[in-house]
Amino acid sequence: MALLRALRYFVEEAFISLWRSRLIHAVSIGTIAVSLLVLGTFLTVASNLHAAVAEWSRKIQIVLYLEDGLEGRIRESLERRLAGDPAVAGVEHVTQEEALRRFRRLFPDLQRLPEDLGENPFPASLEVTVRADQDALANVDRLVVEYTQAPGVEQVQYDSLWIRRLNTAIQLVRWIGGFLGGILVIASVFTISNVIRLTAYTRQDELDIMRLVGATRAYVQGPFVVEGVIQGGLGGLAGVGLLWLAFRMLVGRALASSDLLGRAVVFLPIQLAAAIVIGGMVVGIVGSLVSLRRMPV
Amino acid sequence: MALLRALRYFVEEAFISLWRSRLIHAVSIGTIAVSLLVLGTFLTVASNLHAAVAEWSRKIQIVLYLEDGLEGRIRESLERRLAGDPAVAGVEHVTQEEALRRFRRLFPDLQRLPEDLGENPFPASLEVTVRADQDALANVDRLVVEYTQAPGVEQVQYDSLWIRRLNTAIQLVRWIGGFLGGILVIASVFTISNVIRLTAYTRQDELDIMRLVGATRAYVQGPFVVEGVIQGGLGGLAGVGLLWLAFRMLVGRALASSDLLGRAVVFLPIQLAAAIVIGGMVVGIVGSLVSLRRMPV
Amino acid sequence: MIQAFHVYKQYDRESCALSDVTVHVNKGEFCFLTGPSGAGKTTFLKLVFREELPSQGQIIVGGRNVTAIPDGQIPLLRRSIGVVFQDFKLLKRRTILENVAFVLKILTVSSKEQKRRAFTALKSVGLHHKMHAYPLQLSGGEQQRVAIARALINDPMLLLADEPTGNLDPDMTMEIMTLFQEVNSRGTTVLVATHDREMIQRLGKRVIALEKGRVVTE
Amino acid sequence: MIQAFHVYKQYDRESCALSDVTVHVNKGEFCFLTGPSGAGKTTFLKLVFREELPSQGQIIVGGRNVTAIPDGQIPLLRRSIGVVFQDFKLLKRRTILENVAFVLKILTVSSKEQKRRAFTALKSVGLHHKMHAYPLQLSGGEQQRVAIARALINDPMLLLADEPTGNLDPDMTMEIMTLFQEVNSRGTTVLVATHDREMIQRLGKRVIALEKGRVVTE
Ligand SMILES: Nc1ncnc2c1ncn2[C@@H]1O[C@H](COP(=O)(O)OP(=O)(O)OP(=O)(O)O)[C@@H](O)[C@H]1O
Ligand SMILES: Nc1ncnc2c1ncn2[C@@H]1O[C@H](COP(=O)(O)OP(=O)(O)OP(=O)(O)O)[C@@H](O)[C@H]1O
Ligand SMILES: [Mg+2]
Ligand SMILES: [Mg+2]
Repeated sequence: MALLRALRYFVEEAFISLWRSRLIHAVSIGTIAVSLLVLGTFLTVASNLHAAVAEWSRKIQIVLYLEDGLEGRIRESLERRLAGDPAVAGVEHVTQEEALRRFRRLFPDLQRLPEDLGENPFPASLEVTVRADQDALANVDRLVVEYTQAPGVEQVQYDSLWIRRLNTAIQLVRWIGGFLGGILVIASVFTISNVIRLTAYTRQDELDIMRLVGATRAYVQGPFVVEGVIQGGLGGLAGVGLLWLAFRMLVGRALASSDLLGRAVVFLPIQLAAAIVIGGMVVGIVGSLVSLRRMPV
Repeated sequence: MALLRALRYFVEEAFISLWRSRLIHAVSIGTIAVSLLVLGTFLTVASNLHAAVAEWSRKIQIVLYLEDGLEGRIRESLERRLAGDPAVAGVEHVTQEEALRRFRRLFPDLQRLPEDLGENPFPASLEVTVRADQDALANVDRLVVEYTQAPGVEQVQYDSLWIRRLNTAIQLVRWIGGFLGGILVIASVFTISNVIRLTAYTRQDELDIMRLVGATRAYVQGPFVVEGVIQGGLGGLAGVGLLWLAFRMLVGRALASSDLLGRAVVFLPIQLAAAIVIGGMVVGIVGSLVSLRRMPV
Repeated sequence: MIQAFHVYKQYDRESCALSDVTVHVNKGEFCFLTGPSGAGKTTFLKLVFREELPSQGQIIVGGRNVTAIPDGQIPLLRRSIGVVFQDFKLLKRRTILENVAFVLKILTVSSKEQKRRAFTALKSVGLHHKMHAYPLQLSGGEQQRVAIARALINDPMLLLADEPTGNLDPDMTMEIMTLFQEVNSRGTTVLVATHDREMIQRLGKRVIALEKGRVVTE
Repeated sequence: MIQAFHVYKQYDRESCALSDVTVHVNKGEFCFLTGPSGAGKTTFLKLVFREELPSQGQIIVGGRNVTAIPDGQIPLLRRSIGVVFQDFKLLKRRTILENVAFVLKILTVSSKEQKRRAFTALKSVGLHHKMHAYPLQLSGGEQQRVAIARALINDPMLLLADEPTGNLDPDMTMEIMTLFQEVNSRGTTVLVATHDREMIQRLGKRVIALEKGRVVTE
């Protein structure tokens, strides 16, 4: 009963304090929200990039263009040889007609161009998918050299340089993301304990008076801890909410429908979003306890 | 004289206040520093990406692989026709020997492979650079179709899909950067005015007393403005300093020497770094004036 | 109730706020603590409810040695003592009813009971009609009376009042003294620090006089 | 020096802190303002140095109509008035020397001159030996004397003292009154709000008595 009353008092006091200096708390919750928003943005980008890269890696392709009018037998032996290579994940035969169809699908504006030229200009090809593992790039190099001179192969085309550049870019994003992410988690803890310290500081007189009329330390500090939890939680909610809004307005609309990134862009999984909010609350508790640590008796 | 004394008083008081509650101010300067650090990180990434993209755009290439043993006359007429095209920025003839040399340069591990195969497997080619303007991608498509059937051309290779993907990625980085950058500038203003408001709030009694013994509004507020400037400036300096350290430790070491990004990664130009610090100070002034606006007489 | 043995209190090197103070106040007694400004009256009261620790000596309050009780028990000690602070020490952001009720709130008394008793206490000092005002909306004397009401609300075993009538007019002063005597007659030990010679003379109670930190008359 | 015409002050709907107060205090006069707790003494003083504006009526101080002066001139008015606040209003984070010197600092007097005069002012209230202490390290009476020293340091044309001896012993009270009379004889108009009947009788100056916001005797 007494414990319940004390708890009710903590919550009431926390809300009174939040309401009485609502401007300052709005600003502080905003600051926390922005920190968590930035963190959330990176998590979103990172999770999407990670998925996209996984997808793209699965698509590293070498295209073997075949000589015109190649015998089916030779083509089949090529296919068999490729399929037997441990580095190869799959082989697909693209006929001249299929190549033309693809061209028409990709460039609707130029629909009639091939016909104007009078003849199907696209060669048949074998599209080789390389297994997405650590040696993928080395394997691409080896395969290219190996099949450039193979019977029936006119020309080998591959994506190696772009893939290298992309890998560099991804590595860069990971480094920056990790760096900023780490700093921002620290910044959030900083911000909350900062605000609570200042809140306690603005009420130092009151806290002294409470102790002098016989309030226990726990009783004096309780409302601050609850206030920290509420601030952290609201900041986290606001951050995730803003992130979701921004996602819908900017990224979602522009990219969700197109598949230029290789796949649909998705929001943070619900668990991660919840983790941000709960993380905010935990940080609130820790921040308030840290800031109240050195209170005298 | 009187003005000088007042100014000296402002600076003294500001430093006394900074020193008296140095912990709180360290935390607040830290918060500002982190905000500006994040902003600076984005500026660094953006300026580097921008430069890299400019560089890469200049390198959009179409490679026309030539038939083996093609007559020089036909090759030259092809070169002339290409050079006359308004979309073409340049044409370079790569001989079979040159192609082999390049391969050896790019893949030192595979030095001896071509020789093992007994014959130079690489065809001669014409490397066509497309003018880097808005229509670059459309021009690439047109040129590919136009020259696929040209006499003497065996095969046309081009980077279109990767370029599209890259462009999407760049657009994405710009959106996210602009979005986060905007929010973080606001967050910095928020943070500083927040801290100054709280500082003023913790000293409300004092400010009231000063006014009651005859201090003018300007005299009471002066130290806070100076405090804001110092906080903002220190925050900015710390942010830029941290950014520089991080740059040296993470990005600089790993990427400065390699040219996988297409060019060396560079730090913010000195003007932009100075702008961050000065921006911090301006934000400090604005933040302090905003937070002191509603003080009574 | 209060037994102080050879108590010294030194805030800084140069001077001694209290030197070799030995004082006994019996249970149920009503006595005055007097002396010129800076004599050490407030310091002595601070030692009694353990706001400060003596530099030397022992103080026993209600059978507890306050110089040696553990931190966790300090709130219990303070709850059994009502204090009227010289500078009132009211919570600026709470109404005076809440200020007075706060002493009961930390005892987790039900909020209805809190209000009832706080109202009664405010009524006894004539301020029930202002119960929803905040301290800064009151005159100096009114604030002082709120501090008095708060000190009395929980029927303390010991009442320490530091210059409780410095901001009150003579009539109100007598009313408050009558109130203190009533409380005293119900068993509370009362110790009042004051400069008001007229009041001391009129009540004719025991007087402990301090001067420069030493007891000069008992 | 002070001319108040039909002044009303209403903080809230229900009650009137001052009603129809018409008071004249001549230049060079020394007079007391008295009345029970909550009578409106502090409110009247607040109106004189423009901490508050009257709800109705006009107040002329030193020839200036303080109900109508522009915001920018308020500091000038306040600099010509020395005030001893009922709750002292000392800057907690400055030493008492700095507190007293602050009045000169805002006039951009040189810091050497500031120190010299602040020291003299503290000496006149007997606190020069504590000049490097902070207000919270002083006893109540000592803080009150610092507030008095601050009010006097700039030779104000008008001295307003709100219960300036509420925390002082009778001897110190007389010392302070002697100081006020000295200042008065040098041309400063003095208005002291107090409950201390003995002091009023002993000095035999003019008394303005308030009760429930109205002037009852002049
Ligand atoms: N926190 C402190 N730090 C340093 N000195 C202090 C502190 N508190 C009090 N003193 C000094 O101790 C002495 C006694 O102070 P105390 O407050 O006990 O006096 P007092 O008898 O209550 O005086 P008054 O009647 O003026 O209130 C004074 O000289 C005062 O300056
Ligand atoms: N800021 C305020 N808001 C509302 N009411 C106020 C405010 N200040 C004073 N009052 C009320 O106005 C009345 C007069 O107050 P004032 O402080 O002038 O009294 P006083 O004569 O100085 O009394 P004391 O001797 O107790 O100091 C009181 O009833 C008080 O409650
Ligand atoms: Mg005292
Ligand atoms: Mg008053």
